[in-house]
Amino acid sequence: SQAAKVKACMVLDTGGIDDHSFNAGSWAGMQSATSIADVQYLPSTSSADFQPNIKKFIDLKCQLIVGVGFSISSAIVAAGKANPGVKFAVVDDSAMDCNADYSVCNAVANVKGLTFGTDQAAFQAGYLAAGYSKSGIVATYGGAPYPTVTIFMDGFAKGVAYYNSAKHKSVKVLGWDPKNPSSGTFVGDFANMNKAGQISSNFEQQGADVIMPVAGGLEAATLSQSLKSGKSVVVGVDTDAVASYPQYSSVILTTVQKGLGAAIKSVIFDVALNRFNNKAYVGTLSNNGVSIAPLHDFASKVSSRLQLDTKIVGSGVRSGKISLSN
Amino acid sequence: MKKFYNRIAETALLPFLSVIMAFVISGLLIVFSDAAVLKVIGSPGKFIKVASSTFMNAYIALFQGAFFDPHLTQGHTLLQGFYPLSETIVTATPLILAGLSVSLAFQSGLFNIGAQGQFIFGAIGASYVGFHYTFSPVVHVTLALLAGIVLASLWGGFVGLLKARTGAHEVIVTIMMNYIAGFFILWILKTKSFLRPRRIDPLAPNIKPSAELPHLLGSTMRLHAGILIALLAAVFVWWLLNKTTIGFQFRAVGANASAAKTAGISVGVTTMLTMTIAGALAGLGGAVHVLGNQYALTSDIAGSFGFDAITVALLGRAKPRGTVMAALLFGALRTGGRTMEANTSTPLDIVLVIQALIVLFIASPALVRFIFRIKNLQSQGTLASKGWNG
Amino acid sequence: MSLELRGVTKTFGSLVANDNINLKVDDGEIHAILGENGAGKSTLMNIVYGLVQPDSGEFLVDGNPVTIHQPADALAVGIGMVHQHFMLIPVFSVLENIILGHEQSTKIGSLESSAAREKILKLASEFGFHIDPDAIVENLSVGVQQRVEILKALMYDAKILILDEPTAVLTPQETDEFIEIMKKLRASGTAIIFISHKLREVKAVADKITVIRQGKVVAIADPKSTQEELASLMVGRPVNLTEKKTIHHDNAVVVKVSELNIADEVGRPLVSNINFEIHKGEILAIAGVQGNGQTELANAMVNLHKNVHGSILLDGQEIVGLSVNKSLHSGIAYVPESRELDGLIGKFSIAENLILDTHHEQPFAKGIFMSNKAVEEEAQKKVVEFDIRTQSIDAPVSSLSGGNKQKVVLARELSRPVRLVVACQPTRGLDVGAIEFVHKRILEEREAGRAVLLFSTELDEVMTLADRIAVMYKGEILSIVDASATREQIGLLMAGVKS
Amino acid sequence: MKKMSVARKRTLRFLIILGALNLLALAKFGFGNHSTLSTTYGLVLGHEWIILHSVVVKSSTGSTFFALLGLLGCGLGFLFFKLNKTSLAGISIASISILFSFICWAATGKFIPLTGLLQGGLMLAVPLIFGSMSGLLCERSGVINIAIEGQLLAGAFASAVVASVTHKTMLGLIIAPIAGAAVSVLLATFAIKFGVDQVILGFVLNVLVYGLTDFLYKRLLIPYQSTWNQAPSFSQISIPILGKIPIIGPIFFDQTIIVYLMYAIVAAISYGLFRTKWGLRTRSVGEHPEAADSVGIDVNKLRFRNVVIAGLVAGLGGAYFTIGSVGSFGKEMTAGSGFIALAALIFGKWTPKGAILAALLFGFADNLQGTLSIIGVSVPSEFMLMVPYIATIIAVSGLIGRVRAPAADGVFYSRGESH
Ligand SMILES: Nc1ncnc2c1ncn2[C@@H]1O[C@H](COP(=O)(O)OP(=O)(O)OP(=O)(O)O)[C@@H](O)[C@H]1O
Ligand SMILES: Nc1ncnc2c1ncn2[C@@H]1O[C@H](COP(=O)(O)OP(=O)(O)OP(=O)(O)O)[C@@H](O)[C@H]1O
Ligand SMILES: [Mg+2]
Ligand SMILES: [Mg+2]
Repeated sequence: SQAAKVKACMVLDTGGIDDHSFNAGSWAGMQSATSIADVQYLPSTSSADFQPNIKKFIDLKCQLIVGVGFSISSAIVAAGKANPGVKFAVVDDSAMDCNADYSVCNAVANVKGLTFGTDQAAFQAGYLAAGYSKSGIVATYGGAPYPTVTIFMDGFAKGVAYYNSAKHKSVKVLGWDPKNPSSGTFVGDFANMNKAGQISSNFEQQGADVIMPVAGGLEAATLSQSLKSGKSVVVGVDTDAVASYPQYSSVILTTVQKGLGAAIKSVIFDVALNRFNNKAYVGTLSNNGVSIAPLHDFASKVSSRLQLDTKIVGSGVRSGKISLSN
Repeated sequence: MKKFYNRIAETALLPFLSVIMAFVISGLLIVFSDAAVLKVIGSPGKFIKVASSTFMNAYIALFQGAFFDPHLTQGHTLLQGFYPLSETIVTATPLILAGLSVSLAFQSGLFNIGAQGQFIFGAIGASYVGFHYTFSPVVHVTLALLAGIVLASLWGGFVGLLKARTGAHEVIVTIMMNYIAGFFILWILKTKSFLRPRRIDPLAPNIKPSAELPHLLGSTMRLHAGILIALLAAVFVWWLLNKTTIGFQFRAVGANASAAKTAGISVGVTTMLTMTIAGALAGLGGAVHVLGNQYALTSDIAGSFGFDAITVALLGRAKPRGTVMAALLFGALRTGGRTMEANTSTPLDIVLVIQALIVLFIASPALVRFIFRIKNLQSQGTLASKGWNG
Repeated sequence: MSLELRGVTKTFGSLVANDNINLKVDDGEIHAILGENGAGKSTLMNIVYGLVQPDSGEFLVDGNPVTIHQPADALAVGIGMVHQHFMLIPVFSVLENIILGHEQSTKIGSLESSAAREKILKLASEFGFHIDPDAIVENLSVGVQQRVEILKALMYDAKILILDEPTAVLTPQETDEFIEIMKKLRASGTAIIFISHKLREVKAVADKITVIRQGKVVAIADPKSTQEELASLMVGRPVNLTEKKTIHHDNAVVVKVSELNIADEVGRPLVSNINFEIHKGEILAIAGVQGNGQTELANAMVNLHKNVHGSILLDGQEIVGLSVNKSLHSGIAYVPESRELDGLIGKFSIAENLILDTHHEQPFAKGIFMSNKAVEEEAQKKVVEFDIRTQSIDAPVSSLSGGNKQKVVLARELSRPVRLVVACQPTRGLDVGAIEFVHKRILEEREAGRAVLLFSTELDEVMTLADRIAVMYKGEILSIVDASATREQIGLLMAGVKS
Repeated sequence: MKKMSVARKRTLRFLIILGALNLLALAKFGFGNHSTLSTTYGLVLGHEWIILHSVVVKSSTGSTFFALLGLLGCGLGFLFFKLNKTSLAGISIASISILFSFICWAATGKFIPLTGLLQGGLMLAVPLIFGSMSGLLCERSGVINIAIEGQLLAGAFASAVVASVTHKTMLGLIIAPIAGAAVSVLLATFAIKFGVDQVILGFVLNVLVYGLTDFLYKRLLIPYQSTWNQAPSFSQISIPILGKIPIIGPIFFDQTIIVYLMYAIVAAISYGLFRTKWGLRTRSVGEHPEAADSVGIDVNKLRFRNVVIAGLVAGLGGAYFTIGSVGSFGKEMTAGSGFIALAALIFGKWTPKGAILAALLFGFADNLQGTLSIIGVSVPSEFMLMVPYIATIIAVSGLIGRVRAPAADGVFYSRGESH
């Protein structure tokens, strides 16, 4: 029989377990490791819950405590320093321990930061979307203007721009302009389906035929709108939308995947096999930490030329030939 | 002496029975939504066993998580067992302050749904002074608290001004202002002055250590001086309402605005002042929350404190002492709910149900009287709000 | 139809409002019920009408027992009632008010009211009313509203009609007309129970008088008894119905009101072109039927009303535009029309109510700190001085009886330095004893050289106290007459007839 | 001038502000607009008959035109004001003109789908209209309803669960009103039978429904999503002929069954409240319960019934969130609509027409905000998101001021205990 299982615990961000985004994705990673780990999570209703939730898990003798979201990072770092015997990881933050004026930041021995260059995959998706669009207009919107949200929108818009310069086209992006990052189209929260559906419909009226919602569960509203109107297709985010919403597979072009699950699973394995390290993990196209999902239903609808080009763009980003920084 | 106990028993009976009923009903909900219980629902013997253990485990965990957990004493001092109690108080602290805000407004005949927004502005003010400036500890804390109070009282006072000048109903205005405050903090956290150096996450820098509220029981417990501030604020509200001319005017306008006006009290000024002080109290809640244990401002800093505060004030019948007690109860439920969820995977959202039921039962002594067939059940006089025409 | 009540008892807590009352009203009889305030008249009638449940007692209609649990039961056996407090919905039209509860619908479910409209017009002309069925009730004068109430009761062929103080808001002329209507109804076989404080009316119309005191029937009196006899039956002791007054002549003008206009929120005029003066030691009474702008004028005197233009000079100083607080402190004592709504804070203690106006001043407060001791001392003093009957100065004011509530208001308002007393309906709803007290206080203020502006709808009160009488009609002062004017003269003015 | 009432002053002040704004618009958006680009207004949305595909106006010309029209509106308003008549028409023209003058400027070189903008406004207003109708029914009967949010949420939850389990949207549509009514039964029982303060009660019921749905959602809907929370949803039905009318058709007659039901309910309530026996009685118990009682109306029974009906209406509105659009339920997905609906009711002064207009105004502001952010107005998105809420505050404090609810709204009635 096997050795005793690792006890791995996760403190969620305020979005909750059903956010169809980083909480859900991270938790899926935890669950995929149940062969070697006992897993458990606690939700947070606000940032005030972070510290007590972490403390609870320390009391419950968790060996690995994973925190989701950048805002839990400092609480995890503090807990890490106070509890050297416990391993910690943070999703979406590099989890550095900084001095008072944030001029010097160091990693903590038992804390691992997991971050994701989602803009790389979104870039690829933007390229694909621009190539797929027949109207020459694509769109993206967010739930609320958080950096973890806008990074998707940014990559997407840059991917479109790259397509334009490469193919001498002028595909437009609605909802986000990398040059003017203070404005953009947002629902205002991650709960208002009605508004999200309406925003999608507004995009369609402006002629957009590819829409990327970066709004957790509100994705469903856009999928539903697309399916009903038949005027657009959707680029999902985080986890393969075809898996989460099989009923909408006919309008899911692809998904900008964030490999949360795999990253977390590997941290759990590291702890189980006693090879945990605090080296920051950055998910990129190169290490498959971020990627675009298979085209599923659209494999036959997207020209093989575009499919190939998209792959080439991916390798360009991977190798650094294509830079996203401007 | 005997009389004294009798009186306590009489006045405590209604709240006690209400709490019991709320727990029983929520317990049934916990039991009948549990997969393990539903599986054995066919065989009565097993069912009773599984159901009762589900019920008991949930509530034992709730209690342990809120007051005293013997597991925590293993290898530590007995005091560590009371860690949950410290957490309960920490959670209750901002609730007390925000609850006082709603209570004070209630006493003056206003329904302040805006504690949420006021809380946010208090947090913003305290955070900014806390991370941006450097002072000696006592001065720094004081200034940070003051900054929060001032911002929030302006935000709250604006509602009073609108009501006094234009008659706009405070319920609508405060609901709208909460949304606006929510978007405002989102925006301000992305401005240069609030971003951490070289970061883009909407997360303000930690406040300087000199602005932190001191811990009361050493570093292992999070109990901080905020509770003293909250209790002081409760005493202040009591004093203000009962011992000062301002409080006299508040209560007069709250009890009968038209008579107050006839006797020469300016209802408009009173309304503005009430909302200003109410704003200050909720803002102090936000400030204490930041300086006490959050240290960094986040966009969800207010959580649901501003809304819970309303339930707290209703349960506390808008009296300072009642508000403190109600906030402690809610703090206990929230804190205990965490352990309940961690130990028994009962979603802690059940706490909301318990809270709602308690308030509901306390507000309707007639029902409790009817259920328990108690004729002379004492009720402390239920709270009455003013309708739209008030 | 005849109605008999047997052994009706009703208690409110420890208060026995009706104590084993027996009453018999015969076919075609006008049966008056007389009793001072709080005697239990309305309670008894509300019981008959099913609005209040008795503790015990039974009803017989034409000798047969009936059960009445709710108004619908009373209506079913043919009992109609005109309530002391209007049971009209202000925002409804006359027609809507009258058909409410008896609606007819068309096949598609909409209201069918043409039959009702016809019947209203027919009934109205029968009794000589002028009523527009589509007028909104809140825009009607109270006299007309009273007619709507009566029409409501007549519409559905009440055989027994209960009239609870129907004449309280009518002018003397309207009252006379009303008495004629009652007689007509009697002639058509309707039994009427008529409640009133006004002894003249009762004597004029009643066939039989039942006197109730403290919930008990104390006498069945003959309408031929004198007013004094009836009054002492009501009160239980001999009463002196007229006050003595000594005429003062002092020329100094205390208040001079000129060209005063008051408008409502949307700018419609409520009160126009008011001019009058009050001298030292003079009582000017403003008479008139309720709702002719008296409330607004009274409010304007202390700047409780917003849209006021014109001038009010108090000892030569303009007070229009001051705050309420400043107005009060410039030397005006203000007794509002409704002591429950505007005069007192029911939840507050007697002591607190006594300092509502001065709570922020020495000795009750230093800065913002209030001194409980000073507040209590003041209360102790005032309770004695004004004979406020209470167990404790800390008792909530709502626990006091009406008369004692009014004493609290008076005690507070007269505790400041006063040059002008504005008293609005100061004895409304009070019993004879309390009325005596209030009148005495008002006359004392006059003796002390203060100007008094008295608003009253009670003609008797006005005639008794005033040195001069101004009659208001539709927002204007029609005329200012001497105290020697006759009831008839004033009555005509109240009805808007300028001689 | 001197003898002006508060309300008239407010009107005048409003006219002056509007005039100034229109002048500003004329200067900034009209003459100050040197762009040579045009703004395109799209008029076609779906499959309606096409008369005019779109209207193209030169941005500066459009802005100038609308600003001038707005000034005309102000003038008209002032004229009526002087004549002591209502200036509402003038004010409306002036307000709408400012808006369009702004849009012409902001959307320079862009496309504004006018029909879609209006249709979207309606769609966002649908739950608000349902909610405010629920509030209307309760408050006209004298029971304050703060629990609209809870009623909507209960309806949304129940319809999603039932439609998921049975795979039948129709069953979801039937259960939603029942769930809303269940909340109402609590409201009615505690308010009418036990005399609990209605503001407190409504608030607490919202907390209760939030708690219950959150709890059950986590306990059942998330773990067993495929059975419990994967509901089918209704699709739009275009009404023959009506749906083809340009502009009007796609806005009003290409909707789901829930929206059509809403039209029916709104019509029934507007008619019923003012034209039927039920309506007369309902209004009477909301204004003066003693009077209603004295003519034999069972006040509390009628109140109880109306509160339950109100629950049915709001519950149905809740279904719009789930089976009316995406199918599945999301935690706290009503996102405060119940409170906005309440505000609309008060803003609309407790009349069906007013409440609907207020709801539409909010919906429109919300959608305009979305549309402007899409075409790229360089205002921080957070401030754009505030627009509908700020608009509500301005409207409530600038336009309507003190409100007058039904006289007995929130007042417990028990025979013989009052007065
Ligand atoms: N609902 C009630 N609860 C408690 N006490 C009541 C109630 N209604 C009446 N009373 C009391 O019962 C007594 C009789 O009141 P009632 O209204 O019958 O007097 P009335 O003779 O009609 O007086 P008035 O001449 O002022 O109309 C009064 O003391 C009154 O305060
Ligand atoms: N609605 C009520 N509820 C409870 N008690 C009441 C109510 N109305 C009156 N009372 C009580 O009934 C008693 C008589 O009240 P009421 O106002 O009728 O007095 P009154 O006989 O008119 O006296 P006064 O001569 O001072 O006016 C008081 O003690 C009062 O507390
Ligand atoms: Mg009395
Ligand atoms: Mg009476």
